[in-house]
Amino acid sequence: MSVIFKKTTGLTEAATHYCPGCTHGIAHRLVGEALEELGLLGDTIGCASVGCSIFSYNYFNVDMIECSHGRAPAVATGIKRTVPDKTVFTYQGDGDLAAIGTAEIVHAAHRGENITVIFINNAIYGMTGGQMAPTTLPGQKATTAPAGRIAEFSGRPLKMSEMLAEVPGAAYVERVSLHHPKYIRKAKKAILKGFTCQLAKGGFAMVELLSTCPTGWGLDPVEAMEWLEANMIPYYPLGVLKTPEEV
Amino acid sequence: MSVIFKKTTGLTEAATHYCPGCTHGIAHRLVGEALEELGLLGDTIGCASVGCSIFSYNYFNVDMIECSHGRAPAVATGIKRTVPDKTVFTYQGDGDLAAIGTAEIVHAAHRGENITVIFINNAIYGMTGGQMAPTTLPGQKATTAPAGRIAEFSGRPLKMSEMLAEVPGAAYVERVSLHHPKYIRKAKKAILKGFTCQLAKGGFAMVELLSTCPTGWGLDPVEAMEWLEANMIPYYPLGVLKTPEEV
Amino acid sequence: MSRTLMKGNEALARAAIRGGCTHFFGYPITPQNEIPEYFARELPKAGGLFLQAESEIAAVNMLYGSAAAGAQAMTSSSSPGLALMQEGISMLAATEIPCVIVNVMRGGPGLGTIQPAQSDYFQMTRGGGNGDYRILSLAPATVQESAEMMEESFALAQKYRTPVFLVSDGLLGQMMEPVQFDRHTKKKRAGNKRWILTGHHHRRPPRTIKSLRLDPAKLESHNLELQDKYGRISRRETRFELYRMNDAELVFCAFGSTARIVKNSIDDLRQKGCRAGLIRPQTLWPFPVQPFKTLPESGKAVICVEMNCGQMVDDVRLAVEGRMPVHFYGRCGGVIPEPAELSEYALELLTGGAA
Amino acid sequence: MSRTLMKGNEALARAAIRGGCTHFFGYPITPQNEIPEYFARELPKAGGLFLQAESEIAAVNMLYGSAAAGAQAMTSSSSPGLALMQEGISMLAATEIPCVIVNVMRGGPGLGTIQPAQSDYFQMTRGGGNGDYRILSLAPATVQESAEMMEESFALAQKYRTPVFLVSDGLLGQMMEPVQFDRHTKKKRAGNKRWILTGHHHRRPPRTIKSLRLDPAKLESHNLELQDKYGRISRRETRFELYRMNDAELVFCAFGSTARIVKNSIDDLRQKGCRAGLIRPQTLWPFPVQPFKTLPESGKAVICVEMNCGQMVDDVRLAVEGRMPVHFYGRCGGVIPEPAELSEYALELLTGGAA
Amino acid sequence: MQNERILCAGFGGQGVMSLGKLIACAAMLDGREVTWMPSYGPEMRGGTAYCSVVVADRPVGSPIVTTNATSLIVMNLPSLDRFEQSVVPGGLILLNRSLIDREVGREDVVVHALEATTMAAQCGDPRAANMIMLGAYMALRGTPRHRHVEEAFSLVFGSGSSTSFNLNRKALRCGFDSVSAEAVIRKAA
Amino acid sequence: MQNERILCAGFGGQGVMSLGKLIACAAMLDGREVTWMPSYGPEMRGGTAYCSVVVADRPVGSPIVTTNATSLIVMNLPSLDRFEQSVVPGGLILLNRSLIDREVGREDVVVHALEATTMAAQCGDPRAANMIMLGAYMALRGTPRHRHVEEAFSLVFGSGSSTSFNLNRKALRCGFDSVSAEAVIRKAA
Amino acid sequence: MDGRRAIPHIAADSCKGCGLCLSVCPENVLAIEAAQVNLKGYFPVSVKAEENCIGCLSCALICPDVVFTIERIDDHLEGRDE
Amino acid sequence: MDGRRAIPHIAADSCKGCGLCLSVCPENVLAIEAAQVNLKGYFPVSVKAEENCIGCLSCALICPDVVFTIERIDDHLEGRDE
Ligand SMILES: Cc1ncc(C[n+]2csc(CCOP(=O)(O)OP(=O)(O)O)c2C)c(N)n1
Ligand SMILES: Cc1ncc(C[n+]2csc(CCOP(=O)(O)OP(=O)(O)O)c2C)c(N)n1
Ligand code: SF4
Ligand code: SF4
Ligand code: SF4
Ligand code: SF4
Ligand code: SF4
Ligand code: SF4
Ligand SMILES: [Mg+2]
Ligand SMILES: [Mg+2]
Repeated sequence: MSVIFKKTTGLTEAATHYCPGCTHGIAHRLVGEALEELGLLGDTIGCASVGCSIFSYNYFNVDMIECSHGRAPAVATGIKRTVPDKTVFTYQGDGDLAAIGTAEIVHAAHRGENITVIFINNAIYGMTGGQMAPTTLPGQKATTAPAGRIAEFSGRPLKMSEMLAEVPGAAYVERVSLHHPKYIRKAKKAILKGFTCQLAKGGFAMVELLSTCPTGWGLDPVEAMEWLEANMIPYYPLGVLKTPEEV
Repeated sequence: MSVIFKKTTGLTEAATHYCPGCTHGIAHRLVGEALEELGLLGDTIGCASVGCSIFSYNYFNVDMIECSHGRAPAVATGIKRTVPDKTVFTYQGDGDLAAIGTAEIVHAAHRGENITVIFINNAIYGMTGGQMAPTTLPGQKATTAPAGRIAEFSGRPLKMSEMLAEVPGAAYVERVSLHHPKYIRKAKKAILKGFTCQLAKGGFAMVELLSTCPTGWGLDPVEAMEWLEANMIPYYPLGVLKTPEEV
Repeated sequence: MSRTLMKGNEALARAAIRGGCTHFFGYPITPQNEIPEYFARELPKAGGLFLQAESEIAAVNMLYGSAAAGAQAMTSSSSPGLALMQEGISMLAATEIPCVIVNVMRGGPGLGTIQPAQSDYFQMTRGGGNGDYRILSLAPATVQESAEMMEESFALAQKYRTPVFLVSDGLLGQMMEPVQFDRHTKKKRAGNKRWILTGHHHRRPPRTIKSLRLDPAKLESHNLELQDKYGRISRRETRFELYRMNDAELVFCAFGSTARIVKNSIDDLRQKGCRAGLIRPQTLWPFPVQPFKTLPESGKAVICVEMNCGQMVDDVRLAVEGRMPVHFYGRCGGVIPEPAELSEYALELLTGGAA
Repeated sequence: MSRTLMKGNEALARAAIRGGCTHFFGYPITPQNEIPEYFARELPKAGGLFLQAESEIAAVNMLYGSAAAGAQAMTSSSSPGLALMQEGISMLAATEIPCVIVNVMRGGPGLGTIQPAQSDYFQMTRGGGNGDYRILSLAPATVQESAEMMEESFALAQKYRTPVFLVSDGLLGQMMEPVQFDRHTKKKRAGNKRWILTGHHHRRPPRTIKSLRLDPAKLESHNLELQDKYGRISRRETRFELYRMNDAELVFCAFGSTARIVKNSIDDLRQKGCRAGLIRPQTLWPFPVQPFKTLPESGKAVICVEMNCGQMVDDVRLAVEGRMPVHFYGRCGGVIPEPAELSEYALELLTGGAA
Repeated sequence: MQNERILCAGFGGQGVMSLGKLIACAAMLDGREVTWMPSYGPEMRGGTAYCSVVVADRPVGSPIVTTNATSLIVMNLPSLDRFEQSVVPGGLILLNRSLIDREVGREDVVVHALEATTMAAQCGDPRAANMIMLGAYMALRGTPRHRHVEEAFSLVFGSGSSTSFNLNRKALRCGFDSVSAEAVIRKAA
Repeated sequence: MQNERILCAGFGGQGVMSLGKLIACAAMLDGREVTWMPSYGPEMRGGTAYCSVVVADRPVGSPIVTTNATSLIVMNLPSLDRFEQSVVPGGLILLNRSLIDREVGREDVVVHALEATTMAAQCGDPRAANMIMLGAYMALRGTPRHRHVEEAFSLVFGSGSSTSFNLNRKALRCGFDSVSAEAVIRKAA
Repeated sequence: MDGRRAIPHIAADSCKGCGLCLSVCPENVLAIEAAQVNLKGYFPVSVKAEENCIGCLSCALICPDVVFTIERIDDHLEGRDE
Repeated sequence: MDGRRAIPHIAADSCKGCGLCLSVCPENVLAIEAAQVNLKGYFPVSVKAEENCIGCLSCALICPDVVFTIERIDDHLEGRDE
């Protein structure tokens, strides 16, 4: 008998504080596995952002720093410019990356910072209790959009990957989804590519992971996966938005 | 005899503080003329940004508000959401709009704020003495890039219009240039369109005006115009990047 | 008048609408989220506008624009969010924009915790942004008072053309308590609106709202006018509550939610034979100096109690002017003091002969 | 040792490199632009890194990351830029990151002016960000002292694992004065680096730098440790200069560029027969209380002089503790006081019997 | 009347927050001074949640009841472990036996245990266990008044469906009635 | 030696800043205490620029010379209008006659006027008018030393081209020599 | 391809009972029993039809709490699958 | 199309002598004299060959300081140009 699946050493023993069925856990595992497989765990510095994943520093088996809300890309810049040989990544939610941290992510891309960004788009502010995010879909309910997001009032959701792919310094941008094992395998490949891009000094790499927030969405975890597939993927098409020649 | 050109009533009598040959003056005139021609002077509220144009409130013959560096789009949002019948515009430099104010401009576009943005891209921080902007061209010298901008270090220049055109809420985005009378006529048309888009409740409109900063560039005004044509236009191609159906 | 059991945060939001709030701009942060969420539900029904901003910085600047265009606008946030607004608040003070900013304080520094604290006393009383300015800072201690102060804050903002802080904390914001909304005390004040931006309609010269004055003489005289106004606010709007102070030998000074805990201790101490009393600043700036100038003869010591590391102590010392010793007892980081520990500290102090 | 005529800002930058600065992150703002511009030219030559950030917020967060990865990093800005950094500074204090932040102050509030002022005394001494924290704040008065303090600031930051403020202003930053760089006083201190992020190399458990502690007890004890450290800094690093204080009847208190103007007045007053002296705080926080406790017998009054509306007066009053009257003379908004007006004010005060 | 300092604790989804709110709201309607204070933050996610209720005759000072509780209403084991010592001697511990399989260690408090989850399931929904507890609390303490608790339903939950109203009412009654019938009461030593 | 408080003023491009720096730097090399303080900000753009230089024997206090100047070196009319009253009685006003067509109103100061722009043009570049003024100042005040001014050239301008060095030197000499030859000196009343 | 190929091991105390694994298991191997509560108060998943497991890893890939360890039964599979 | 069609008027004290108008005037109508300084200390533009002005407005369009007012000579143009 041989073990064909076991917990990656990229994660610590700590149980996560995430709600049942929250895809943050899946994303964590994929990042941990990718770092382990690339042999980077000892040489990596991770930047935790403010959102449900703020405690990710308890879960990733790498050195980590907590960043103020939205500022992880600037912190990562400071780190990478100081120790360019380390692998540096940020792990950010959509409130963090697409709202308050817009300037920082755009300019990390603009400068072509050689970092990897893991972007968890769950179309909501999870940690603070389900408020509308820039990525919340039209009609989707949120505590600050009690009747559902109204595009005429709040705009249509921001597509960060598409926008950042337009920035000259962005080397690799891909959108994947975590709603089903088949897609989770693809997500893993994208995350691996996000890190190998950094190893190849390719420049700014971002992987957007379409994710669920069962609690914020008011759905059970399985329904949430279905909702993601039915609603998010049509608006946020999956695929590579930008790729460096060599990766 | 009939007067075929005279100073627009859209500008006050005050002499500008701009350096000789600075295209801010041209841009001011075009905005003033457009507002006058559309009969909007009495109903407009302008948002001055921090940059050489901060004193634009002394020059435009409309009510104006001074905004903290980069925040004009947020201030304009506050105004427009309070008095939606007024015409609201921001007048922002590239440091203001493309650096510190990135989040605010992206989110004004994201929400589809029904405002008009006049974006003066002179590829430098004029007011503070010629530091590198996100729009500074590779090789272009600046006081904080004494050997010229190095793309490998600072990234390739940010193309704000291209990036914002990707944002779903942006209705109209066009890039024009002020380096020659022929182009200035086109710039005027774009500015008019920027305001009529707002009148038609079309959503977020931005006109990027390629501009010179003779002082910051260390060139005389005529050379600066030539430099703009030879260097900026190839990198920042002119034209409509997004247009609403009806405007 | 009927009483409703309400969360402090929701009572704040409801009272704001009663006080005339028409526009709210804000960004989520715990422990104040019930405020924007209430506005999202209720403000549009009241004919107002709720808009979620992309950040606290955007929120405070939207507030600026909205109030400059004549709205009765407000925002709310919690400690780190307030820190982000400092540049904007300095701007609001400089341009004398009437508006209201709620801070539901949590522990710090940095992200700290989402649990209650009062460690923004400096932020709320000493600027935090650049330049010489002061913000009228109201500090309620009950849900009822939260509602009353909130309702009134808009009138105060208009009266002095100034931003007003409403300083709450995670305890006051999250707790429920009965509250009464008295229809008759509702004060609305239009204020002088001759400065707002309306478009000139070719009937007057264009108006400008600005803070930059490159001529030092002009900026100095603008500053002197501001200082004048702050003087007027100090003279007229300083507020405090006295609790069992008549014959007090031990004088507590505490504000906000800490003050209610202190009241428990005072009752307890009195039962134990120790005559304790409380001076409760209801405005943090202006700080109520007067009750310290007229401390009862019986007074032996002042104990300043705060959920921070002693940020108000300087103000208390400045007010007491050496007339009696000033002690400090504080908890911080989200720890809320128990009445019993305060009594114990006080008794030790008295028997230790510290007075 | 040869003297070089240098702008204060450039002397700061040069001294920083001598003090071991390896990384600079900043955003342009007048009147400090010579600092980043100097670094842009010179830091790469010294093997360091200059990176222009997209904003002050990005700059302070880059600083955070860089110092967390072991660099001797700094940023610089001017008043409104500092206001924008407040959240980040609170974070730096909470996580105890050694680094240096220069503030070349200009007039406020809001955009104010680009002319010199000292109206960030509150910002520099009372946080401005959220939570209980203090920042060691050095305030030079000459270009020479700017260089010396700047050079030393990195060692202090390392020694206490703390951010350090270097408080300059538009006058000190823009003026040229002879300066000497003495090669031998150059102190570098590696400091304990066991907290920096290096990657764990599978040789130790992963390290975390963080400020969030949801367990109030843990956050409280972290705060108490910070307060302990602030106590140590207070005891060891408080600095001041006395000028003609021996027999002073009139005691000026002024810091930074204002202090040099006051010195002119003091000389002038002494010629006119009035025995004036100066206590010059060289650290704003910790504030030098001691010289006020040992004021000469001859002392009649204290005059606090500032280029602001009186932000330091409270600290002076707290230090003087009522032993003599404390007066305030200030100019603001970019107006720089003339020695003559100070002398005049002082003489009037004395003859008016205010002492 | 006596001042009550109540601590309600359980897993996130067990409705301890509403339980506390109902007591506070009904006591307010009884004409008393009340406060309700939740625990909040990520610890509520999946972990243990609790709230404090103070009922008094004079305005309430501290609304926090993590020490000196006169009553502890506890719906799961981790919460009993955490708060058992928070009760004053002579106080009440009301516990949900369905999820708590150990005995209370203290001898100086009144303990009342009931199979709240099971009973609620019998009433139609195991999630109504909090109502069972509330009914039992009312029976044991004689306060707040039934009428006010029912009024509080609509104030706390809003005008929900009548089915849920009826379920809650049924569970409340069931908890109330259980006290005399089924309770095992140990007097304090 | 006497303390000097010098104000140099003119249009933005006239080199008044360098003029002040050269005096300060040379005086430093003379062994004296000095400060130089510029006006800064947008007013420099096209408008009037000025700088303050203080030369003293003890460390300098205030570096600002907008009142009580002992010397005013003024290169255009608006600056004369603005600063004429800033000079102490008995002080010196050195003015560029080429751009100032009015007389100084005061009788209590020493006025020295010279066609600096014209003279500079004759030396090869009208932009060297500031050097003409500097030369004249040196001749009138007997300080700073020639040698140190020339040393200051490279310290202030960096090691520029030798042509510009020669031009500056020539203009300096020309201004210096002009004082006895061409000057019209009115003693203070 | 039919029949037993692998064994899913479950760390029941890490399970939050979210049900995602159930929903993706093609062979109905897993179940949640409403009776049983784990240490954290969740109803954890359990293996109800171990013999059906084909080792597709779907459960492990989707489980947010890394509850699964999966072993392949080698003799059965050797040489057939890389 | 040749000959005089318009008259450029110059507000000399508003001129900053930047030279942009010169550089775009197709008919060499304008000039800057190094001799003359205006109130602000600039060398303002002046009309050196008024008779050549074709009223193309290039100068007015590019002038950042709105120094120009241009009059058309109607009799000459009437009916020819809209
Ligand atoms: C300056 C600041 N503003 C606001 C907050 C409050 N806050 C914490 S998490 C969060 C949003 C998180 O949403 P997202 O980034 O989408 O992460 P998720 O929880 O959905 O994974 C906010 C607004 C904060 N901590 N700091
Ligand atoms: C918060 C803040 N940071 C920095 C500055 C300084 N500042 C003033 S203008 C400016 C840049 C202006 O450049 P740009 O927006 O391109 O306008 P331009 O002057 O080139 O027209 C900066 C950084 C400021 N005033 N406020
Ligand atoms: S709130 Fe949403 S994002 Fe946060 S842990 Fe729960 S499910 Fe995940
Ligand atoms: S510095 Fe540049 S942008 Fe500013 S006024 Fe001068 S030329 Fe124009
Ligand atoms: S490995 Fe596949 S078949 Fe086996 S339990 Fe998991 S999902 Fe089911
Ligand atoms: S997916 Fe994981 S946490 Fe969810 S029920 Fe299955 S084993 Fe448990
Ligand atoms: S209108 Fe045309 S031809 Fe006439 S002066 Fe202007 S640019 Fe020259
Ligand atoms: S373009 Fe205008 S400012 Fe420039 S030289 Fe011509 S008239 Fe003068
Ligand atoms: Mg999210
Ligand atoms: Mg620019």
